[in-house]
Amino acid sequence: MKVRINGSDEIISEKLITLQQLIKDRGLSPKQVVVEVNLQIIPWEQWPQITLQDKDSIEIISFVGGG
Amino acid sequence: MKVRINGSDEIISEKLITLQQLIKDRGLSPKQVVVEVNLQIIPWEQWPQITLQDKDSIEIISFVGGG
Amino acid sequence: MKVRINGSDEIISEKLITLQQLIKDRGLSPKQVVVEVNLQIIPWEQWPQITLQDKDSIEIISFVGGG
Amino acid sequence: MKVRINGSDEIISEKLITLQQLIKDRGLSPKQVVVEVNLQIIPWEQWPQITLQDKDSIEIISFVGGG
Amino acid sequence: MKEDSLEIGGVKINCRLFVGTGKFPSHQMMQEVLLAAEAGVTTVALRRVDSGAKADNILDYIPSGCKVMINTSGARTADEAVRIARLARAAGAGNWIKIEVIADNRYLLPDNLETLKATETLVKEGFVVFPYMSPDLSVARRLAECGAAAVMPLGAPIGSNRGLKTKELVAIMIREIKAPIIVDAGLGKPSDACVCMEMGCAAVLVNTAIAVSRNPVDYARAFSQAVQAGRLAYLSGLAESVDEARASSPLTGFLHNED
Amino acid sequence: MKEDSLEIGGVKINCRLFVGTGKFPSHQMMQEVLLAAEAGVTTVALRRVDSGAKADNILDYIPSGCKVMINTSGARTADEAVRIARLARAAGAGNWIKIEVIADNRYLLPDNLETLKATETLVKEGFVVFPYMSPDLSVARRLAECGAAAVMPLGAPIGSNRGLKTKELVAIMIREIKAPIIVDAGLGKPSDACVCMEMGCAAVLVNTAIAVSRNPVDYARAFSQAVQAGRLAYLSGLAESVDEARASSPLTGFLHNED
Amino acid sequence: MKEDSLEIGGVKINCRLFVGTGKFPSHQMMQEVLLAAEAGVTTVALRRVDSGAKADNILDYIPSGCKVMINTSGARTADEAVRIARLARAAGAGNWIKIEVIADNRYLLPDNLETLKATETLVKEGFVVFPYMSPDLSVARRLAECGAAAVMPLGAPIGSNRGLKTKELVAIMIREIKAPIIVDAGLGKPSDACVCMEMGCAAVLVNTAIAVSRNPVDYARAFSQAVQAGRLAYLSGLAESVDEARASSPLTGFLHNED
Amino acid sequence: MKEDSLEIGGVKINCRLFVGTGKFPSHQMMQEVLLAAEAGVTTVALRRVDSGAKADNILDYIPSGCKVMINTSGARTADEAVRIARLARAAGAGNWIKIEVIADNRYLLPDNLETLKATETLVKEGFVVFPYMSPDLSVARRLAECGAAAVMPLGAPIGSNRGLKTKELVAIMIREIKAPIIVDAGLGKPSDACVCMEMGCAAVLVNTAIAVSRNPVDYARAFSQAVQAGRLAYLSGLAESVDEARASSPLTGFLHNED
Repeated sequence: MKVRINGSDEIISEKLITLQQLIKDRGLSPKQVVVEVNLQIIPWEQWPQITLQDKDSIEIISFVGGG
Repeated sequence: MKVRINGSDEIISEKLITLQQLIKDRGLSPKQVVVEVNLQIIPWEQWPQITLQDKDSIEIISFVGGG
Repeated sequence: MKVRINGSDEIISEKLITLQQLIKDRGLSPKQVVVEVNLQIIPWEQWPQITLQDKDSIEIISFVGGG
Repeated sequence: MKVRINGSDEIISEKLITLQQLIKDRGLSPKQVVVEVNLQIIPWEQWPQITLQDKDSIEIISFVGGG
Repeated sequence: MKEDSLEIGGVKINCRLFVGTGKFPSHQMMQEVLLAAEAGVTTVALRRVDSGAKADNILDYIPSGCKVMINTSGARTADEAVRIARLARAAGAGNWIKIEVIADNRYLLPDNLETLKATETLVKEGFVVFPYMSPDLSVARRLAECGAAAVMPLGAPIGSNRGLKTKELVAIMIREIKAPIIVDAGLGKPSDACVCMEMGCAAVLVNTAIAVSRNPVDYARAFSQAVQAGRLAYLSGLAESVDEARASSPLTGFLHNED
Repeated sequence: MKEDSLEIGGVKINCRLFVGTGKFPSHQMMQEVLLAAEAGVTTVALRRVDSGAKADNILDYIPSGCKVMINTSGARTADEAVRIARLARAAGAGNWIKIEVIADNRYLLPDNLETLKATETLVKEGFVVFPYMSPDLSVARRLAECGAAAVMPLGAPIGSNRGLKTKELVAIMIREIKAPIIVDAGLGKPSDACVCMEMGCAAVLVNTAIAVSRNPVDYARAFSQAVQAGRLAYLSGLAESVDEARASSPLTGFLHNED
Repeated sequence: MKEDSLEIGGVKINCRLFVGTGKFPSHQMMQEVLLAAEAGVTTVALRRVDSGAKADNILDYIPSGCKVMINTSGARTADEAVRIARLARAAGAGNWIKIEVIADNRYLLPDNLETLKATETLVKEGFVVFPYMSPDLSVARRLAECGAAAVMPLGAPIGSNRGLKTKELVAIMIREIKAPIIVDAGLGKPSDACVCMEMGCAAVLVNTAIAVSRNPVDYARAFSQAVQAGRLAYLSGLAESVDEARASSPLTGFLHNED
Repeated sequence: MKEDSLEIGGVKINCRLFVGTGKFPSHQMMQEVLLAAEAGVTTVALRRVDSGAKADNILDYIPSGCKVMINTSGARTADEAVRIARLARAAGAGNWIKIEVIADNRYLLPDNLETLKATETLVKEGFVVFPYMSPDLSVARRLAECGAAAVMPLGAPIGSNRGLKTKELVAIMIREIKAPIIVDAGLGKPSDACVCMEMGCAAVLVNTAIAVSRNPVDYARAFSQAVQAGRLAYLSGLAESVDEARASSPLTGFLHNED
């Protein structure tokens, strides 16, 4: 399955993977990031229910210092 | 007949008056002004053919110093 | 007797007058002023001993606001 | 004979040398320089008559660009 | 000066120095600075994150009582700015947004038209919007009319530390616009901030000058004092200047016998 | 900033804002201002008095801990200044003297040569001398060499509130002269004082701007804060400015799929 | 400097001083001024006329070789500006238009958004368009992209004679925009115009400062010389400044025996 | 402008731009520059010469009609300056002397006191004396009183090209001193010279900015035009500036039917 994460394409071997799992695999915590799938913001409560589809475009964002 | 000239209403007694005449009556020369009737610019060659209608809106404009 | 006080001449009727008396007559207190006689500064302790002479030049100065 | 020229000491072998000669030896032309001997300015007409003495202090100056 | 506190979007802000969080060597340093400055408001940005290297969240270092404003830096269009604002709110960062839409890479100057578009949209969505803009009365008036919480003209290019180079235009905005005017970007010295406040700015936003200082904490404190000084002077009424001198001491009739 | 206190003539001065006492509506108001400003030093002048109308002595209103400096205003020559200084000391006002010798009636500009002469004489007589002067490195150097406690160049004509119009020359004096440089005269706004301190002035002396303010006490407090801010910024090291912009927020790789 | 002539809309303009025709006591005086300045371009406005009192046409007083540009003063919206432009062209005044859309009554500042709209429309209709605008890089870029013949940022409010108060923003526009940058409004002294040209402006437009001068003809000539001076300096490359001194005369080894 | 020519020491000077001869790559280039600038006065220095390498005399390259003034650069005291002046006169360079006494090595600032001493001596000896000085009204007044032909305050340190950084003090000197005021040193751009002339300076002296230019001849011509422009503006009376705008075009009653 091919998805676009933060603007770059990635191949995901798993047939079934939830957003929850994806974030966890990357060592990220819900406290720390906000996730957008196909321009839809997904509240972290829903991450377990969301399974990635081929061609999904995902943004994983967090806060940094800025002026 | 009531027409609007340069933004103010005026009563014109004559039944038939051409643009040519109107300008002449005001002591203005074609060289010096440009005339707009109901937002249409009327070249001075056509002034003799244009007769004013009730409710016409006329702008008579000329050049002045400006920065 | 003619003396110069703060730059203007004054006639003093008394034959004998001390600096002490002069200051007192003007309603000034030692705390508040410093006195110069003929360019000599006179400490207030000496005022009672100093008697004015004809042509003495006296400056009576005090403090005021200044930048 | 030891003379001071433009601030530095120089030994001159000749017993008798005129200012005229000194300037000539240095390839300088009267047009171009002004000479001071022991703080006295010497007009070039007098150069032939002036013979250097031991310990004379000589300044040879010319014009340069300046602001 | 209690009674002088600034109120924006229903929030009472006690300090008129806003401090950005960019470029600090550490979250700890940034926190010390915000505390030393008693910053009333701070700004934070968003960025893509790929792995959990840096586990801690910058928001956890913002002192309580320092209001957080998310800036949309990175946005090149109104749409991108709007999208960032929504992400920020969804992430629980609240609804205060500094709109920063930049299309110019050398001077990082804001795009006033896209900024206006983003402001209109976000105000309608209930955000408290602080547009960063190039000083222009006609755009400032539109921003205020469409509900911007404040208008933030630049003093000089971001990070340039050049000071208030747009004084003439900002002064006109202060006089003509009802919304608070907050100078953002370019202020390099406390005296620059003091000048802004003396003119009647509601606040100033400073980041680079403090973050890259040899002593960020002291430099921030200096900015904070200067902002207070400028505000107090503004409220007291500035002394007007004259061409010639006016004696502050008695000059007459002293020691000159001719007098 | 305890360790930063200024020491002049063996006296430790905690506040680098000096405030003159001229032009105040009342001694009480002047006192409130000196307290609000926490002024480290104040100036007082002398004048002939003919009768005891005003019985109270201005010196009684100077807060303890505010060092008094007598200025020689009214003097037109070195001799007159010297004479005033001696009178002041005899009157128990101490030995701190601000030399002000003025020959110009329109701009009240100091006479540098007479000022230098008076300084040489009074230093020899044991006074702590603060010459008010027109900024000139060659004269400033002589003043310092002959023992002036500090050198006090003007920022602009007395009472003009025009600000630091002599920045270039004062900056050179600060760099080249070891004695403390104190800008005196012409400062109208707290930001003017802040700029002086950021440059490295040891202190500033303000009078007219405060005395004629609508709110002298608040305006004095504003000056005091601005002086602290400027000093702290100077000690921290000023941010240097650059021509172009430097991003204070992440601008790259965000929401642009082409990235 | 023949080869340096400015070419706009296919017209070769020999003098980079543009002079407006407003506020002159008479058409004759205006004509003398245009001749003395050798103005490359002049501006004229339109106004309603009710009776033929003043029979002569100002256009008859414009020297041949001085290009006429009609300004849309009086317009408050893009539509009104467009309408005025069309009237002007119909009246035989040509197709050079200065777009002036003003919504602010106190400072007469231009409305950048309406100005941009009018520019887009008039360029499409074949006019040679000179938009008067508030300096803002993002709007200037759009004006240039949509075909403005030049971009004309203000130096200060119209008629204020305050000089180039927008230097920072104008300098950035010159560096970033390909279209000619012409400073319009606010220039009061020839030195102001000289500064603009030294920076790289293509031209400057002056009216009030000259028209209200005690000696309009001489003052115009002075502006003309200053514009030439500034342009020539720009082409020669400006001298860069340094902090310290650099001797222009030999300082060493002269009269000092120790040397 | 014939009637406006400057007369000093009985000599009529037609151009108010004075140009120094230091730092030029060649005498030929210097000559071209003096011709292009139509310089009214030029300066030349003295130096020890040990051998006749460079056989030609710089004086031979000064255009006729350009008055030569010898400067005393290198002098550290009044005595040295006097000695140089006498040498110059003995060498047939005439009796016009620019007194330059410098004790400061970093900023090359003049020593006002030694300069005053040298002026007094040389005036008595019949020289036409032009003292270069640090702007100070009290010293300027003494220089004028003792017979200086003009007073030459610095604009900024020699060779710094920083412009007129001493504007406030120079403006006061112009107003208070009868002798011609000539700004010398520090002017870097033609606009700097234009500002000096607009203020009422009698002339300006420029060297480094021209000599180190990429195009000395054009840059000199630009300075010359700017000096003429500034002078003409001064004679015409400068336009005074106002805070708000004043329309230069008709704004009323046009196209707005409500009018």
